[in-house]
Amino acid sequence: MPRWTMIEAIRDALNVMMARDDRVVVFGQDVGRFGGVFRCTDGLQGKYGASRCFDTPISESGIVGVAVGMGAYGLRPVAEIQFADYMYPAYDQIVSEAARLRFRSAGDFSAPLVVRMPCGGGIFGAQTHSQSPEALFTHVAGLKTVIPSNPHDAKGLLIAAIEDDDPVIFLEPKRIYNGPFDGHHDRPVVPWSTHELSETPEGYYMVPLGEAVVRREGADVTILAYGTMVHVAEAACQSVGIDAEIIDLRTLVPLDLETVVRSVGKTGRCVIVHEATRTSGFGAELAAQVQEHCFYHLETAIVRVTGWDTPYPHAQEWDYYPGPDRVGRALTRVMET
Amino acid sequence: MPRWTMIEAIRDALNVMMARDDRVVVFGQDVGRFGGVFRCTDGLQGKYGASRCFDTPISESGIVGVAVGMGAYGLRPVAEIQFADYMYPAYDQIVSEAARLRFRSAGDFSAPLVVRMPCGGGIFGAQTHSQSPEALFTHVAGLKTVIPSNPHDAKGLLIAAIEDDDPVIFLEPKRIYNGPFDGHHDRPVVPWSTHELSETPEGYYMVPLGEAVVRREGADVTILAYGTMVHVAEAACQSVGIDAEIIDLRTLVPLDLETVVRSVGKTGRCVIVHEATRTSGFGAELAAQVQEHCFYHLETAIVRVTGWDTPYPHAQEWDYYPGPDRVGRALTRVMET
Amino acid sequence: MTSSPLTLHIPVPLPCRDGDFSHLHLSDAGGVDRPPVDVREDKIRGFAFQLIRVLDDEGRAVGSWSGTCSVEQLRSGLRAMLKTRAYDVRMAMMQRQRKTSFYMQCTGEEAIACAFQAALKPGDMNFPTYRQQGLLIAQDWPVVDMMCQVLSNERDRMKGRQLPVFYSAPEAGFFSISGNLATQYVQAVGWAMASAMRGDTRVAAAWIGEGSTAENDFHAALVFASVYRPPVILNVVNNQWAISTNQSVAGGEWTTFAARAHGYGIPALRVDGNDYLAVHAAALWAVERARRNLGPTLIEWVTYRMAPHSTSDDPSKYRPQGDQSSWLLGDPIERLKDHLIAIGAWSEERHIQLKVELDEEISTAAREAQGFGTLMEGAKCSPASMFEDVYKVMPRHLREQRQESGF
Amino acid sequence: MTSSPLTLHIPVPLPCRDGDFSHLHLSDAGGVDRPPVDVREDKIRGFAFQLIRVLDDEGRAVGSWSGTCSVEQLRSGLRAMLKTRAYDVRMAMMQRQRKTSFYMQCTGEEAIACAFQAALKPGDMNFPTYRQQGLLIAQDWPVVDMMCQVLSNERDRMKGRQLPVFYSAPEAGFFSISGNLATQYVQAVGWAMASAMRGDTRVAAAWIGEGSTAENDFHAALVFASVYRPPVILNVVNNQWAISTNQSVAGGEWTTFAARAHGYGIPALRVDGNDYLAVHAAALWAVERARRNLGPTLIEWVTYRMAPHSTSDDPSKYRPQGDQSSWLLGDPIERLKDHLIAIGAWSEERHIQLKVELDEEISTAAREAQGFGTLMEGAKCSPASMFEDVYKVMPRHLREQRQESGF
Ligand SMILES: Cc1ncc(C[n+]2csc(CCOP(=O)(O)OP(=O)(O)O)c2C)c(N)n1
Ligand SMILES: Cc1ncc(C[n+]2csc(CCOP(=O)(O)OP(=O)(O)O)c2C)c(N)n1
Ligand SMILES: [Mg+2]
Ligand SMILES: [Mg+2]
Repeated sequence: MPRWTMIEAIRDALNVMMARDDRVVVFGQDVGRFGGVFRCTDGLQGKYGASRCFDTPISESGIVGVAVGMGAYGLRPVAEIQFADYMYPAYDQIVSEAARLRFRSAGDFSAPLVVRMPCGGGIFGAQTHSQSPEALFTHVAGLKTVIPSNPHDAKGLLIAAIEDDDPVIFLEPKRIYNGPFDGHHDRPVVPWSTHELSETPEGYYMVPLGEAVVRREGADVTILAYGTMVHVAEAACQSVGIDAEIIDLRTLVPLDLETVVRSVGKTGRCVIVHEATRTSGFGAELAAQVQEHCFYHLETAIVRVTGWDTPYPHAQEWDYYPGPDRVGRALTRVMET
Repeated sequence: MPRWTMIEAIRDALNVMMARDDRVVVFGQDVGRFGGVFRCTDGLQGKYGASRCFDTPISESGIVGVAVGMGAYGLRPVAEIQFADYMYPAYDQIVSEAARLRFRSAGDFSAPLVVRMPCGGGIFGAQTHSQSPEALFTHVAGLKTVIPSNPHDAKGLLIAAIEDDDPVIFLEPKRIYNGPFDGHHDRPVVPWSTHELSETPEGYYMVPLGEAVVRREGADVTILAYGTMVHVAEAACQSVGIDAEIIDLRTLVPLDLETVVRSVGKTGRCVIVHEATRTSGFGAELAAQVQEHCFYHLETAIVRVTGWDTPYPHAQEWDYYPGPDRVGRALTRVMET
Repeated sequence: MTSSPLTLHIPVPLPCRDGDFSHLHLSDAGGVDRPPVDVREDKIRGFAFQLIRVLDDEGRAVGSWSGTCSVEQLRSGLRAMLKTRAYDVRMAMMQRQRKTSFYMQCTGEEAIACAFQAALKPGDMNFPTYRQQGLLIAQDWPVVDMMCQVLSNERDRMKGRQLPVFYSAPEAGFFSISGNLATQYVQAVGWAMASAMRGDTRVAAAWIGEGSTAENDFHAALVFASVYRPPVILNVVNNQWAISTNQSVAGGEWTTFAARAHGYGIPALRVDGNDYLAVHAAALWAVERARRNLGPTLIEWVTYRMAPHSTSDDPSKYRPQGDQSSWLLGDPIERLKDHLIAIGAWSEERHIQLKVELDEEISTAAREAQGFGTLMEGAKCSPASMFEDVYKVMPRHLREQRQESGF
Repeated sequence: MTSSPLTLHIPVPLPCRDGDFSHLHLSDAGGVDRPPVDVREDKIRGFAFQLIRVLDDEGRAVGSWSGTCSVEQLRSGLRAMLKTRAYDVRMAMMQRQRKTSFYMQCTGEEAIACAFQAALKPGDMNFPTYRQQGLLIAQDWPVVDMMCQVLSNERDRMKGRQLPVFYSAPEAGFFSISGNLATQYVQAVGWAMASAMRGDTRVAAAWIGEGSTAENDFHAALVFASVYRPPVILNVVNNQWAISTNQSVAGGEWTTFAARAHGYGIPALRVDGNDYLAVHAAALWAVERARRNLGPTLIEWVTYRMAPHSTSDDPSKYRPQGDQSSWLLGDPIERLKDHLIAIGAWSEERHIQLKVELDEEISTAAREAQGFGTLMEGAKCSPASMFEDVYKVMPRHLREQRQESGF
């Protein structure tokens, strides 16, 4: 099996689906001729032609707006928002239109589209190239929200997202595009080729939406994480030597509650990690559901380790980032109570 | 003291502040000549002139965008979004600009603006005139989010919001504009004049942002609510005869955690009520914080009573609405465990 | 350079200005020539400041835009407009009788949707606002079906979910209406792009009110239409009012809405929207351009909103006295009727007879529709259906919530 | 009406088209007359398809737009442009040396910001993008201060929060830069509205790149400027590229960006942005209009992005061969230099000497700035400061988070 970076895996998912289904079209800012600022669409225009993969004007609302129209026509648009931080102009088309079209028309029309967007910090991108807006999507009925943590899942989940008949928000943690970054920003960069989850089957396969996976089995505490934070959680477990069970949620909505409840039922402790600001982040929803379903199993309060409730700063990036130290401290604290 | 409806109280807050401070300007769709579709700005253009209170083009992003510019200039803009459901086009200006201007410019510039918007259902407004998007604001660092439940607070909070130096989202539950609606839609309409909280002091006064209030003292269970749901919670307590303590949060961010924790510490039980869809609603944040701070006081899991995770329907409005029956059932259930 | 104090310009409703109608940029009937459909955009920029009209004051059809309709087509256009008006009257009455929550009429604007629809082919797709019921009625779409939607009853194909008048009818080329203004405008462009990408022959029509052209999606639509030249007709219905604000608050004080297209290199027409013949001719022209892969056309239809904005509205609170009475382009139904009479193809008697017939048809339909329930009483869609169609397949959390709801 | 299959038009970079530059709508120097500032918009619509130029190929200043600058002003303009370029070169180098994360140059576009600033008065407010460093440098704003921002060091007045080049300088009439494109455009309109509402005399200048005119806020800005006629200059810097996409992807294939203004009844100029004299004259004209309460003006500045988009970019991946070399409007610095030499007010020797002087000045400043730290090493703002300025007064939850952070 080839070993791929996340960028290569994403590109291959698009390639596989464009070859299988001529209704799949790919577009966004700089994605056509140039192949995307992160190179995720490199070569697709050359291979499938400019009306299957093309550059768009700098208008996120336009990008998603035309995608809704194309979806209603019967195509399978895969739109790229250059950075998740720039999705706000498209938020109305996502929330008021894509998410509700099937419901409001009682199934007459639907918008089977995928909106891909790089998210998260760790690249000195400051407030406008670092955000993790997943909670702004999970609150919206009608959307599915997906966030992979490795090349294998990225390809399989993206294929599943494109095949899905509902609008899917596909968040790509840009800090792990090129390697399984675990938050130790002061250590040498590790490439994906060294990680087993860069092994990516050729051709078509799916990682179904709505299924979490246990990345590390453990008995003491459950860590709920997704995206880059899965690797940070692994690094934290290693350094504090606590036998944590790490769940990679992969899909936030619909949530794989069974896997979560089973694990917390076993460990009795729960730490939630995400990079987004804390207040009303997706960690709040996880905490609410875990306490609801595991109340009598919990030994101690659920703890959230998150980005602070501030914009993402530039020079203080690593002070903002919920890295392995902070996660480790939380684990220790949770084990002490 | 005059007894006012919520509309009159809001109008008077604007009137008081426009008279006190000539930097206060009021604008939005249909707010000038006509006085607003809910009449909240009626008479202000006549009194203060068309460059203090005026109609805008139908562009929510423009409304908030020019408000940010006016705020940076030194004015105190109070913008109206006709329905909260229509705030999405303005979301980028709210989140990326108003909320972060002070931070990103290290205090060089700020956007002291108030964005008023009627929210909530109960008027057969269907999916586009019924939404409660508060959680989409509470997740955003730099914003304050306020939602009054009665004329007295509406006036005092709006004055505080206008005086505040940060951007404030001011949500107005439209179903209680004209009376303290408690969710019993099948009973005769009750006007505000019958309710003590319609007593609204004349002239200038403030209800400080960030302070919750105990609406009803009780020993058995704490109900956290805001806006219309405060009245629904009262009705529910009455009908099931449970001695609940009802907290009207009034400001969601910054949250008055002390009042919440004090109450749950006393009752050991907590029910959260809001009209917004459940997943990632503000109830999730409340649940997360309550379990974090009151873990050892909780006798049972925190329960959320909310709108369903669907768009707000038209004909089935009362089946969607978290009315006194549903709240009552939750109270009973929580008391049984 | 002086430095006297600046002042802010605040527009006032235009018709107030001493009977000055120059902002209407009127033209005589027949005064604007019909260019070939492959004309270059820069050759017809002047069209944005003129008004294509076919019917003159004597009810004659004049000029190069005339002659696109047979007498039979004109009579069926008249019928569609009359039926639309009868439908509106009836539905507004049912709202007053509290059989539903809300209604929106298109009184005075019937020619636009009815004649436009006549220029389309099956398979073409409209992306309408809430004031294009004429698109359905002109196709003889069953009014009982429309009424059931308005009444949110058990036969409502939208399952009671949508506000009244927010129809959806894919088979009739009528896209689901959104309550959020302007969002559908750019979707129409996307649909048209898809049609072109697939080598299809179908065209799309986007609809928007002049007030809503201020919204973001109007711009996004024009940008994408400008760049990719898809087969779309960009309709702007300028009925002078947007709830309480005059078109001057949308920018109409300084130029026309047709002129918006110029900044995008998109050809624009400006048409008397109360002239059925002009509407039909202009629509045909733009549809042919689209179908021949010549790209998008923007059309400003100049008309007047005779009714209140909706049943929740009271125009006497904001419309200047005499605004409506000084309106210059008349009533589209009267004008087509006069023309048909002038050419000897119609009579006052037949007109009255047709109205009676249509009122009867609408009444029968209304009785039938009410038999399936109204919003306030009788049958409606089950509450459990509220959990359906949020996703194609209901996920676990919605199944659990449905269970929790007890429905 | 034929029904052959439709196809979608996908634009390709324009300069590729067989050396066809017709889309540049060039005009001869002096070929466009200067109208009075109170001219009606409809009288100058043609200006959107011409190009205001003062400097001819021999370096002479010709036509009615010439003569707005004294020789002294021109020399200081040349100095500002040279200093801007020297600054850019140095900062890009510092980024390559990993002293910061990122940098953006304005190479080739210096005339626009430098000459525009010279047309403003103290108190006026620019709402810039990331490519208007010239606005600061032309005012002799301390480059050490700018460098400290780029280096995110302890003297960075933005406290290390912003990406490099996202300056803010209220005292210099320079609004805080946002990373979100176009958002500031409508804010400038709001600021100008406020100025007019207060009877002030200050004007605002909005800045945007041609690619970003596709964004929503561009439209919102024009709509509000159209309706309320505030004192704002709406600048569109058309440097032909938006990261990897040519201006054709923003709609520039079919019309000019100046023409966008027509649909809003806003007068527009189209100006050779590489001609310092033309920029100054056009800016003065628009600023005077604004100051005299005559309302907004949109100006398209035609220029060329000679540098990569940013230090993260590699134009060889997308720019067609010969694109840059076939650019017709030259280098603004060379052109002003040639003019000054032609009128006997400058020489090659003085030019070289000035460049050396400025390089030296920039080097000294760079050393000083680095003394306060760089992003990767040395002093920087305390992490605790991250919790400040989120709100005016730090609320409880942020105080607690700061405590939790241990900073
Ligand atoms: C995004 C959004 N903002 C505001 C509204 C409220 N609203 C409904 S109709 C309307 C006026 C629209 O006027 P116009 O576009 O001229 O259409 P007309 O009603 O005249 O047909 C407004 C402001 C809305 N539905 N959506
Ligand atoms: C809302 C938003 N979308 C996308 C981007 C990413 N982006 C940054 S610069 C740029 C190109 C802008 O081009 P143009 O407006 O022509 O300005 P120029 O860089 O040429 O000066 C893009 C797409 C962004 N910063 N903000
Ligand atoms: Mg209108
Ligand atoms: Mg550019």
